[in-house]
Amino acid sequence: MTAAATATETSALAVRDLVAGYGGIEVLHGVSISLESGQIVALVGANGAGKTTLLRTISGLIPARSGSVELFGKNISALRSDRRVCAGLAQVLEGRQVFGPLSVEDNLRLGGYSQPGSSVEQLEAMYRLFPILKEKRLLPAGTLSGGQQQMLAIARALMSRPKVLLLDEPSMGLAPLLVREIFAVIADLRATGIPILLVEQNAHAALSIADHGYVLETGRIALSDAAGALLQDERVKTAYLGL
Amino acid sequence: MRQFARPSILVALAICILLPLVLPNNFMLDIAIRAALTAIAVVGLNLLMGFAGQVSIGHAAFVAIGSYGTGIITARLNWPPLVALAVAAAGAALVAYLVAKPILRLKGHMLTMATLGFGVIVNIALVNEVAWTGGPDGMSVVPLSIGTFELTSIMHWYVLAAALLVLSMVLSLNLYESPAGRAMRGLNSSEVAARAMGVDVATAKSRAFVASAIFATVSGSFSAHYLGFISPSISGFTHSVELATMVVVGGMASTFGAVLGAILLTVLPQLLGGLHGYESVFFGLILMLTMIFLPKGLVPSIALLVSRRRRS
Amino acid sequence: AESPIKIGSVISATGPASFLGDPEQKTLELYVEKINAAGGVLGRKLELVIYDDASDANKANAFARRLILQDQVDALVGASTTGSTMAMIPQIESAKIPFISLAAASVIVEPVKKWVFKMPHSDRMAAQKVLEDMKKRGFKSFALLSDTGGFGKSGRTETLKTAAAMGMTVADDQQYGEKDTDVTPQLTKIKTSGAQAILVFGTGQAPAIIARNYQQLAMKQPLYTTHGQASLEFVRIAGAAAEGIRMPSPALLIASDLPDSDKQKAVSIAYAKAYQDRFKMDVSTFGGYAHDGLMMMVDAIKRAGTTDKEKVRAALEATNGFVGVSGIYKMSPTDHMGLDVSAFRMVEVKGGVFKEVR
Amino acid sequence: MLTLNRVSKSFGGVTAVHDMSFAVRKGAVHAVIGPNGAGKTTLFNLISGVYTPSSGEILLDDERITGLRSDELATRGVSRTFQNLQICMNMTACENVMLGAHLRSTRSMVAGMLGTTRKADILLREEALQLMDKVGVGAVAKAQASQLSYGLLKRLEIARALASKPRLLLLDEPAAGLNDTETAEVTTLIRDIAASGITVLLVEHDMKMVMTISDHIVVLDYGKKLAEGTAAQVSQNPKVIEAYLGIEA
Amino acid sequence: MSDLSQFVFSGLTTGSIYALAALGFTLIYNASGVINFAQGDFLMLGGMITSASLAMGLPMPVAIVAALAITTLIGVLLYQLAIRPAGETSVVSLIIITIGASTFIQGAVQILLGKNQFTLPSFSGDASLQLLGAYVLPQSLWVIGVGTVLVVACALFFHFTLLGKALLAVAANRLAAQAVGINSGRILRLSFGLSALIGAVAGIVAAPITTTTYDLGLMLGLKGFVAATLGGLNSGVGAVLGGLLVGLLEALVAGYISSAYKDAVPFVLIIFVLLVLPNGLLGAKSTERV
Ligand SMILES: Nc1ncnc2c1ncn2[C@@H]1O[C@H](COP(=O)(O)OP(=O)(O)OP(=O)(O)O)[C@@H](O)[C@H]1O
Ligand SMILES: Nc1ncnc2c1ncn2[C@@H]1O[C@H](COP(=O)(O)OP(=O)(O)OP(=O)(O)O)[C@@H](O)[C@H]1O
Ligand SMILES: [Mg+2]
Ligand SMILES: [Mg+2]
Repeated sequence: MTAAATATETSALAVRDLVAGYGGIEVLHGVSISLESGQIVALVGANGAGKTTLLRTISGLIPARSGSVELFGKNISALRSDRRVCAGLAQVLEGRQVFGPLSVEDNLRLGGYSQPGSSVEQLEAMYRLFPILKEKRLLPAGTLSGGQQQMLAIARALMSRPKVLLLDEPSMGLAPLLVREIFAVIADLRATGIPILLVEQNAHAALSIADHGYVLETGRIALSDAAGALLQDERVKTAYLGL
Repeated sequence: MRQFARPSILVALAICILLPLVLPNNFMLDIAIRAALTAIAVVGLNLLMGFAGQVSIGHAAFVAIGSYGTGIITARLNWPPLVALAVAAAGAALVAYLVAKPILRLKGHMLTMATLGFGVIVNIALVNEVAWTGGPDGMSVVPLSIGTFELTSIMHWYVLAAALLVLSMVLSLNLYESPAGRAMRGLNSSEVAARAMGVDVATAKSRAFVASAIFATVSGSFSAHYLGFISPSISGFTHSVELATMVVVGGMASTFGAVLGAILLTVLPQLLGGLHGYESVFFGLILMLTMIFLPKGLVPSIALLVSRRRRS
Repeated sequence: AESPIKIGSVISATGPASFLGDPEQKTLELYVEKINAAGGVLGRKLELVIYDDASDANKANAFARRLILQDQVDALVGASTTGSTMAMIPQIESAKIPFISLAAASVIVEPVKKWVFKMPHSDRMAAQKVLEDMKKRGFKSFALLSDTGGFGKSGRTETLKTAAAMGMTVADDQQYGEKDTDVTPQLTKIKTSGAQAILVFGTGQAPAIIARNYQQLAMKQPLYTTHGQASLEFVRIAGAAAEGIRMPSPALLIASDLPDSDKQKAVSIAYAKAYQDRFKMDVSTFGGYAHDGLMMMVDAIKRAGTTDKEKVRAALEATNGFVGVSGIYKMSPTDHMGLDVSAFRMVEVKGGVFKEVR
Repeated sequence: MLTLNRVSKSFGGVTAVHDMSFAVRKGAVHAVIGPNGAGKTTLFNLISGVYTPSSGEILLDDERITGLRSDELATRGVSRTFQNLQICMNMTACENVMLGAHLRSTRSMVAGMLGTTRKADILLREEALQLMDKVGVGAVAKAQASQLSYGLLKRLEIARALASKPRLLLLDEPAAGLNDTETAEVTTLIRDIAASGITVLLVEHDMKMVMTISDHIVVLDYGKKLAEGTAAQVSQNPKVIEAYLGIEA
Repeated sequence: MSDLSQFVFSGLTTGSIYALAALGFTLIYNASGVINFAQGDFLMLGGMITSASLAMGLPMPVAIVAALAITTLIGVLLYQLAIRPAGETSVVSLIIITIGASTFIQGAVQILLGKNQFTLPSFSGDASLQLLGAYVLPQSLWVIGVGTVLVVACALFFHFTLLGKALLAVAANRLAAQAVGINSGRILRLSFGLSALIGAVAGIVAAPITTTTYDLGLMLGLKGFVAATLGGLNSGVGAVLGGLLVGLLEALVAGYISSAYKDAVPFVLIIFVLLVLPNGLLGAKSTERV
């Protein structure tokens, strides 16, 4: 374990010994990760490893059975998900999860639900980022194509001007051009100091942009290292990079 | 599930056989018969609601078609009861088939609303066609006779009802694990997927509808003979809702659940019978508590709890 | 002490017919208590076993079995509606238990069923009483407005028959649902139908609404209802609209106005007082039927000197001159109701109370 | 084997697919690529009968199949997976795959009730398990579908589509949600499928996969055909690079 | 002619009552997808509590406020004590809970307030007005007026406020709603409270016409459900159209066709309407894509 694995007082997000699951099934068996300001941390793992579960537990959508989540040194384990969003934690959900019957614009405005008021400029910013959304802004989000919905999901999360961003497979279903664009946006966000926890199946791209990386295997952190080092790791190469 | 189904049917059979030995009096047996006859309709409704996911709150109409079919045919035409029953079931199947095609194109609550309408229409017809049905005051029905043998003893009735119930459970359990049953359950969750796999969704739905109508008529016909009297309230909205509630309380798509739901909701009013004015309060409370603590319905929720207990 | 005499009852305490069942249940409970306080019957206490069928005939059927098979009652009084009564009859007949129904329709006792008796005046008698009164006032045609429930349906049939027999024209024949909250369309039709009077045949809450609709439409044809509305609650709900409405009713409603010579006066006043004292609400004729049913059953048991079912039944059938709040009963092997049209008084709402039309 | 003839589909004002014509050769892997919202999924929905074309015709082995329902197409050997997962969440993973074999089983409800389908069902189950092993979800066969992670569901859909033993298989973004190693597995799988004689039509944004297995590629943009050809041809096409691949490709 | 206008006014009045009942359905449906079978009982509670308060000697305005407050509280409690504890479960299970709640509420009212029929004094007297040859009660105008105000308010709420959108979002995707920071519990509580409030208002303005008993909710709930479904379930304006249509059909069928079948004929027509417009009059088409 390297230094980044151990959370410090100043960590933007510190997860300690998180245990969570569904019903009778325990999926996460004590996961600890940390995220520093201005850092991108990539989380990779096979299908069913528990990445989505981890992100959802951090954002409070799934109750943690034990362990803690700290946001900028403040323990938020007891907060409901909406309080966590208010505290600056935003998430792009896996599988898009747009509000199908609502218009694209309403979807975006709801993204800013926790920060009422400032949303107009932010809305314009999102439309600049994804012009297609502006074109479709009055249509029900459910009629968008898969990739367009993914853009909407990302834009919706950004609407709340998050202080920490959790991304669950943001590039899924996006055309290659847009994938690059998304990664550029992620890098830009880091530049503005927003720390990002990135779950990506496109592990190569994720680790290339990330500062630090974790490998999750069946609910446990199997590896934690600088992203560059992980890219060179033989186990990572065979299991996740298809090499 | 299949490995599970066979022994479980044996258990059900054993319970049916042992029950009369432990029940203290004929009244309890009477309740058991009522519950069993109702359960047949609920097992049938479960095919439509639990398997195929098409919620109907007009299903009592088919029970009524069974009851009145038998009642009217035996009384007015003097046909033997079993023939009357067959004719009633065939008639109900035909009605169901004709109604199914247009109605089942509707989805979700729209379908529910259409089935409600169907039920109301049948109810109003039964109330208003006094010459045939005896109107709101109902009509009496001759006792069941098979050949020259007249079923009057309560024990005979018990055997008949239990046998019919077990039979209907076997049919339902078999269907669950068959391609036709899977098709129904599949379209319940995703019609698009089922269609893409070659399921003719409209036909599958209307088959489920017709089958459940037949179960309901059989239940209705035998009940009519057993009770000796029928009134339009069996086709009423409340009764339809009651049947649907039995399915949900027992657990959608669970055959044993359907039976348990029927038993629970038949016995409960009897248990609450002496509460003078407090019946509805307790009935409502019990209904709510059941769904709050066993939200998936009795059987699935309990199965889940047991499996969890076992794992931990 | 000896085991109590068990009286079973199935009452529509809830559901659409609760306006019948509620006073019936209250009356039964009150009088069983009174009788027991006075020493019971044949030296034994009475025990009332009562179930609520929620106005559903199928439930009544189930509870009848329960009363017979489990509670093993000695006699049955009650079943608020004709539907419930009819649902109970097959079982009661085969179990051979004396049974007094509190429901109205003629079918209950026509044809006569060995074990079944009933208290209320038949719908046919109500129709006769009303049509006679119309005739007396010189009306030749009337409009019929009946509900689609049991009471209304069978009342409609009987009224149509009676009208034909009496040579009256039915200018319009409309129906409404028991739970309807607006009957102006039907009344609008009736208004221009040429009918000289209107008869509303129904029970429950709707007739009060009909009275108000009638007033709303500024209708002029005299309005009749039936003994289904013979209660002060009807007058209270219909308010000013009830004024002038006529209906056939048992003596109970006008008890204090009765001449002292009237045999029913004492018993009616006593019942009304007992009921009002206990429950702080107006007495209704429905409760009156329950009173008469219970008292007649007790009377028969006393006369039989036993609870032997056949003997009680025979005593019931031999009832002659039993004075109840609803009439003076005379049963016979061919008549298990024991009342004739004379048991009805024609009353009219005047100044918010019932007055007999003489 | 599949021919599209000037097929169009519009939703209100939007024309999602415009005058589309192309042909798919038997036994080959054809890919359809294009920017988001280009109309690829809509095209699949038209071919598989989820939507009816606004105009144009679709031929399957010279038979006009325009306007047929999905289930009618399934009987003609067309099977597919979905970009927006369409898994039957109320069933187990294995049952989902067995549902895929629906057309090959006795579908009569009476037979089902009488239990005469049991024997055949056991074989079907065996087959399903094998297929699930093949796509890598064998371990979760008994689990309720609602409990599976996204990537597993994605693969489960492939197994289900294969269970119908189709002649034409439509895969909508089969690699979405899979990592590079898993994608490589699926790539091999698709190759095997094609080798077994099943024609594959593929929508995918993972260019590595598309370029390595496609015999033929159609590029869509704004509902129209932008280019068509082999992987090499398409990836060199400047219009394709500009609209879709980006400069670095 | 005056017959026709009488039928129309009669239909509009009952229709407005149905519409008000339906409006509450759409509120809860929009936030949760649940059909609230206790909706009719909210109307009943409004009428019953007001008349019970009047009987206790409270002045009319106080009685009305009390009824509104208590009914709203009951709506909130229904969510808090019965719907919420059931957790993430299927819509049908929740519907069964509302059926249980309805039975419970009726049972409790019957015990606490009795089974008698009650009525409220008309707000503006009982003298009927003559409009277009029809006799119309002033109370009918109250019902129609209140209905109009409420439906406009609902439409504005859903179209122009973020809170209204949040309500829809919770129904569309509970998980995503939570992920964007919507407190779904609060939203659902709000929707139950609001629909109880609307129900109570409706019950109070309608009571002078319909009169009220503890089981009035059964009939009004049923008609409200029919109206709401006919309107498309998710649209307040649709609910109102549905309500008016049902009311008018009933009145016209009773007047012109058959009063015995007046409850059946509208159902036949409504089923035909649904066959032509499977999403109801103003229901949104499904936007699910595959
Ligand atoms: N609703 C659920 N109920 C029960 N088990 C679940 C549920 N959702 C997920 N699981 C199980 O939890 C484990 C972790 O799932 P999770 O979705 O977190 O995986 P993941 O790493 O995100 O996978 P993928 O790459 O496929 O998205 C899996 O084994 C899965 O089967
Ligand atoms: N039902 C519909 N109603 C309105 N517009 C629709 C509908 N279905 C598709 N569209 C529009 O048609 C266009 C094509 O959508 P489609 O889903 O086919 O794109 P795609 O090529 O599959 O994109 P992606 O790669 O993002 O999945 C999109 O702009 C979409 O908004
Ligand atoms: Mg995941
Ligand atoms: Mg697509």
